[in-house]
Amino acid sequence: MRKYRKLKITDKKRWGNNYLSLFFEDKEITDKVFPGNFFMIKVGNFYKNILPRPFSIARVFPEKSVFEIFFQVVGDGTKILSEYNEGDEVEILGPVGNRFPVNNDKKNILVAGGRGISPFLYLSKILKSENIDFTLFYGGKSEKDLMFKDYLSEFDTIFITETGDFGQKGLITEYLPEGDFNIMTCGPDIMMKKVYEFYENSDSSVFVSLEERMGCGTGICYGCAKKIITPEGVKMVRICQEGPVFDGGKVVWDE
Amino acid sequence: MRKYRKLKITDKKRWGNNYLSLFFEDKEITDKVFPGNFFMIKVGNFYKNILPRPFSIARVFPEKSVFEIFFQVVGDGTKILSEYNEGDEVEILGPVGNRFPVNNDKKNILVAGGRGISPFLYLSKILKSENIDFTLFYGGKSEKDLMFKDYLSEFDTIFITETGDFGQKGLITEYLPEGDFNIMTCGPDIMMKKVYEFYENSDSSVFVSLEERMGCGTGICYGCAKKIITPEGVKMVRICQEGPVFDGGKVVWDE
Amino acid sequence: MSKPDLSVKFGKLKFKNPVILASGTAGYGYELENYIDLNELGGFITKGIYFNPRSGNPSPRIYETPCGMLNAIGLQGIGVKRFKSEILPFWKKYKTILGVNVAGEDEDEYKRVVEYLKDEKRIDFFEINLSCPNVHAGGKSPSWEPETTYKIIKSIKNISDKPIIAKLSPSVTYIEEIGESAEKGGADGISLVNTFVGMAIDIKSRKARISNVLGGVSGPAIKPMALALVYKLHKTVKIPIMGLGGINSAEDVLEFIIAGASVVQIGTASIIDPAASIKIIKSVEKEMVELNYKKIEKLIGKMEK
Amino acid sequence: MSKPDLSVKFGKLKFKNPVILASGTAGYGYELENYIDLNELGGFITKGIYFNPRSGNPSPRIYETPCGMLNAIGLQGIGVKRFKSEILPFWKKYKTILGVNVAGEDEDEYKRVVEYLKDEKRIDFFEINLSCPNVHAGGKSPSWEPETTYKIIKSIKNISDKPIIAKLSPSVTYIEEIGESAEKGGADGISLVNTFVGMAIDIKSRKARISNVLGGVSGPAIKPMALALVYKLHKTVKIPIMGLGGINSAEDVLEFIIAGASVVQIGTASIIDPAASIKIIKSVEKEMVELNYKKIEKLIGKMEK
Ligand SMILES: Cc1cc2nc3c(=O)[nH]c(=O)nc-3n(C[C@H](O)[C@H](O)[C@H](O)COP(=O)(O)OP(=O)(O)OC[C@H]3O[C@@H](n4cnc5c(N)ncnc54)[C@H](O)[C@@H]3O)c2cc1C
Ligand SMILES: Cc1cc2nc3c(=O)[nH]c(=O)nc-3n(C[C@H](O)[C@H](O)[C@H](O)COP(=O)(O)OP(=O)(O)OC[C@H]3O[C@@H](n4cnc5c(N)ncnc54)[C@H](O)[C@@H]3O)c2cc1C
Ligand SMILES: Cc1cc2nc3c(=O)[nH]c(=O)nc-3n(C[C@H](O)[C@H](O)[C@H](O)COP(=O)(O)O)c2cc1C
Ligand SMILES: Cc1cc2nc3c(=O)[nH]c(=O)nc-3n(C[C@H](O)[C@H](O)[C@H](O)COP(=O)(O)O)c2cc1C
Ligand code: FES
Ligand code: FES
Repeated sequence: MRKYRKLKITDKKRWGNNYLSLFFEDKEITDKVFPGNFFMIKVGNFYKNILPRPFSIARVFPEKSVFEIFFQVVGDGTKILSEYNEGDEVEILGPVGNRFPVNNDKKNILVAGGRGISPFLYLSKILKSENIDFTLFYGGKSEKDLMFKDYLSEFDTIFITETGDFGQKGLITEYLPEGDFNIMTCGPDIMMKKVYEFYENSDSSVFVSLEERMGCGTGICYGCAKKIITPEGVKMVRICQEGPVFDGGKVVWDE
Repeated sequence: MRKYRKLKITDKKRWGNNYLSLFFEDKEITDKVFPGNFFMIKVGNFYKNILPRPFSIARVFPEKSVFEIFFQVVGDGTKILSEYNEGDEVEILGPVGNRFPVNNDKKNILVAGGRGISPFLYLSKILKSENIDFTLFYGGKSEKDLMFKDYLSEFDTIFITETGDFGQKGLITEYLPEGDFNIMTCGPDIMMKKVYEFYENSDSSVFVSLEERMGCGTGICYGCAKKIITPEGVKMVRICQEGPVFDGGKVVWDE
Repeated sequence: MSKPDLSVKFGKLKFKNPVILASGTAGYGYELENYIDLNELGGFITKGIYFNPRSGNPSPRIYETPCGMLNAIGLQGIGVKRFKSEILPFWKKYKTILGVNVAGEDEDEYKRVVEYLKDEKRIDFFEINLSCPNVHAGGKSPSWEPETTYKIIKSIKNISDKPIIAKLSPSVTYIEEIGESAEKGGADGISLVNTFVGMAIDIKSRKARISNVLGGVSGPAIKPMALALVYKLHKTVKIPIMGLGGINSAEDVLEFIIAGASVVQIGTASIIDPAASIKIIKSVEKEMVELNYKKIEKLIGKMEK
Repeated sequence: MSKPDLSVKFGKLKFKNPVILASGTAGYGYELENYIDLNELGGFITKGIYFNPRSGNPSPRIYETPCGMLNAIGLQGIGVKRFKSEILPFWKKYKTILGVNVAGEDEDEYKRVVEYLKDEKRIDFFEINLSCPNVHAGGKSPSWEPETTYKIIKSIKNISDKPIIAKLSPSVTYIEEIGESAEKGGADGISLVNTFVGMAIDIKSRKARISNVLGGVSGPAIKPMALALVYKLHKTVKIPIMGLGGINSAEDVLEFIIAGASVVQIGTASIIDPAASIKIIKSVEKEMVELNYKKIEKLIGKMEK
């Protein structure tokens, strides 16, 4: 049976700007997790912050059975999480959710905005090891919003900042190549929407990772549903169960 | 203004049997605290365990400005408190409440049951240093319910256990001397009641430290009131404000 | 020490233990198959269904509140046809007592749902949801009115042989009056409570935190209120009560039973941890041993002065 | 950045900031003198008083619940005579707006209390407590009935020039109806909410945790419900609202104001920390600066879609 399991934090890293990484060691998870998947994490005790929070898989080091959660402190729950230390235990459920669909026949373009980098960290490693052609576009406000620069330097990564203090200057969408690609994107809704629109009239397919406030992460509460175009029309579809990765063409963007 | 203040735990001691002591350093408190007084301690965050808990002053080491809280783990709040460690900060209000009334003209008899020893730890030291005549009777189920044996060996202490595995065997009330004394007692209601009844028809006065579930500890909520005989008849009187020490003759014992 | 007896008779139903998964907080059942053995449950109540499929409210639908949560799912559901063809077959492999939570825009729709499902052997009882705060304005629901409560239950009662449980709203002045109306209408039992009407506001955007503005509050926060309502209702009606509202521990279960519930349901706790119900069943057993209670049925409504 | 304007007009009353200490959770005032500067408060409401002294309920009177507390003090109070001779003189040294919370066993007693105190200059308004759950059976209080609410307010209204605020129970089906009755009766404002009816049981002794069996639930747990009631009432009545229920932060204060309260009251938070009100006033100011809100009055009821 799948269940919440107490995992020990084996390492912790503070990036600047309220970003942190927590590391855990668990072979069961590293064996099966794939980019796109996420975890539900109980952040505090059962009471004050009652709902578990969803976090994507970030880096994975299969040889050490280590995986990483990378997050930004935005509220109560992430605050509590940021105060845990090496050795502390956290209750984790997962991996849950679907996967980013890699395409072997087309070039894969990964587009990450801000903390949306998480799924593409491991994905880059997988694609490289399987010799699948890809480029990662990674944008943020300024240099301090771009993390993992060393790790990403091994891959074909294009950094873009709005201020231009690191990498290219401007918005990510200004640098995207035209053509027929397999696009995968994760980041603010507005960015993903623009990426989708950029390729809307091309042969490219665009896959986006949606976010919504979650209750269960197991598909039972219908709290995380968003409007998605289905064969039977627009429906409220559960992000945690049918997603979080959706075909951009099926997303009702104006919500 | 009086207020909750964050005090750092300077030391922690685990006695067996779910008893613990926490030590704090604060001259403002050690200068004015007196046996009978207590503190309100916020045990957790504001949420799950919302009400602060009352704890008596235990030992005081004025020369080091150190004071001690001695408690038994009986529920959520004391559980949380027991998990704090040296260096952690706790919010404390006090000292609040009234004092045990020492009598210079009579012999003072202190009667403690179980964790009711707290107020008499410092009181013994004060009485000894002022050369006031007293005896402490300290009873518990068995040896492991009697703490502070070294500290108390300096004073005229009579230990009593129900099992007889330490000190005298039996109930405290079997060992009390008849006569005209100033009695002060703290412990289970049933014990204090028996002590009171033992001296009811003597010239002795008996002072008892009452307990009741508390809300504020500042006298504003009327949550801690108990039936007390007042000049205007039986009234619900606030333990935290008018007590916790009351004349045993004014307590309505059959509540 | 012999095992305590957790079984409870609830009218015609016999639950092997008093812990039922509540409607809307456990999906249709299949979602939980990888998380718990559904056979270990006392019972299971499926997500509320209308006659037709229904998409529910737009997002955001949930928000966290102190010791609780706010939801306005708005009874998204697959409708009776898909329920019959997709969900009921799934349940054939389990023996757990199965309740179907029935919703309706009006009196007639409740009837049509029960009508459509009345001969389904796999269904053990119908729980009539008279209390969803997320559909009508102001959080209003049918069980806010004794008359409506009576009429809806009455109109369904004779359609089916299966027990009819009326699920009531806690956001009312006189729960006794509503409970009596359900009883008079022919209800075989009452589920109490559904969520309390609640709200939260984002002070920056000044918008409600959930799209529906008002939502339903559930979780530990509502437990003392839910318990008081069950206690009051138990003194009033003769039909048995399924008690719920914030239950998250064996202690909570026993409190509801002592207050007068015959069985209990677990809602939010199961959202937060899919295995909560099973953990709770096990610890009820342990707690009973510790307190030397032998038969849970004997505790129903057994408060001391 | 200039200081935001926290002052609020509430009918004839002008509060310098919108934070008032609630009745029964701040004593008579003198108890707090060593903890806060009472002049910094927007207002203060004294513990409920009956005409005669009253001893309240036996112990235990309080219990902790998830994110809240349960109380059944039962309106212990010193009666109007001692209130006049002992409490009002104390308040002469402070300028804070002072409300007196008025209780009564029946309509007549409310009248007698107001009658007795009507000429006291130090009293700025009367808050009529129609909503204490700890006096009548089942947690019932006068504001459970529109008719009773109307009659009591009406009977008091003309006795005194001072504003009359009706304090209502949240444990009702239609708060709109009750609020309108108070308004029709002549209330100058409404305080919402008093505590919710609740309960807790010791599963070992099977006794209620408080002597009165039922009690009132307060604290953060009730906040989402209280907020929804204030929101609904604000859409219904024209008289201003004092909002309360679980307020413990600047964010909570602003939520209530945006939902439609003109001012707020702090209850349980002040029991837990006597300085809570003052801390909250300071952080409301800070929060307003951060959100670029200049005048708190402008936020009243200003929700966005
Ligand atoms: C599938 C999925 C994967 C995610 N992966 C990551 C990740 O790898 N790293 C990371 O930093 N964040 C990730 N998030 C977002 C993360 O879950 C939220 O930031 C977190 O739950 C906020 O919790 P909090 O208690 O700190 O904030 P809260 O106080 O709960 O809220 C603060 C703000 O965050 C918003 N928020 C809260 N929960 C969510 C949510 N589930 N989705 C979107 N916004 C939310 C609130 O509306 C509010 O504006 C992911 C979200 C989803 C749905
Ligand atoms: C003036 C005063 C001084 C005290 N001094 C000490 C002390 O020095 N050391 C010590 O160990 N304990 C002391 N107590 C008792 C202590 O406050 C309680 O044991 C504590 O509050 C229990 O908290 P909890 O969260 O662990 O238990 P809870 O889960 O709140 O309750 C567990 C049990 O303790 C009882 N209880 C809870 N609060 C109180 C209370 N205020 N008074 C009596 N019983 C209560 C409950 O009814 C229950 O049976 C004192 C109490 C008072 C009133
Ligand atoms: C997300 C969510 C969805 C719900 N859906 C339904 C429903 O479809 N039908 C129903 O009768 N109750 C529904 N409820 C109410 C629960 O069944 C239960 O009555 C309520 O949550 C109180 O119990 P709890 O505090 O244990 O959650 C829902 C509750 C939540 C939180
Ligand atoms: C211990 C206690 C005593 C109270 N006494 C009174 C009272 O005398 N009169 C009254 O109108 N409300 C009384 N109340 C209700 C509070 O004023 C307030 O309406 C309620 O607690 C909700 O607010 P809160 O959640 O901020 O505490 C009392 C509440 C508590 C907790
Ligand atoms: S979070 Fe509950 S269904 Fe997705
Ligand atoms: S604890 Fe509040 S008055 Fe004593």
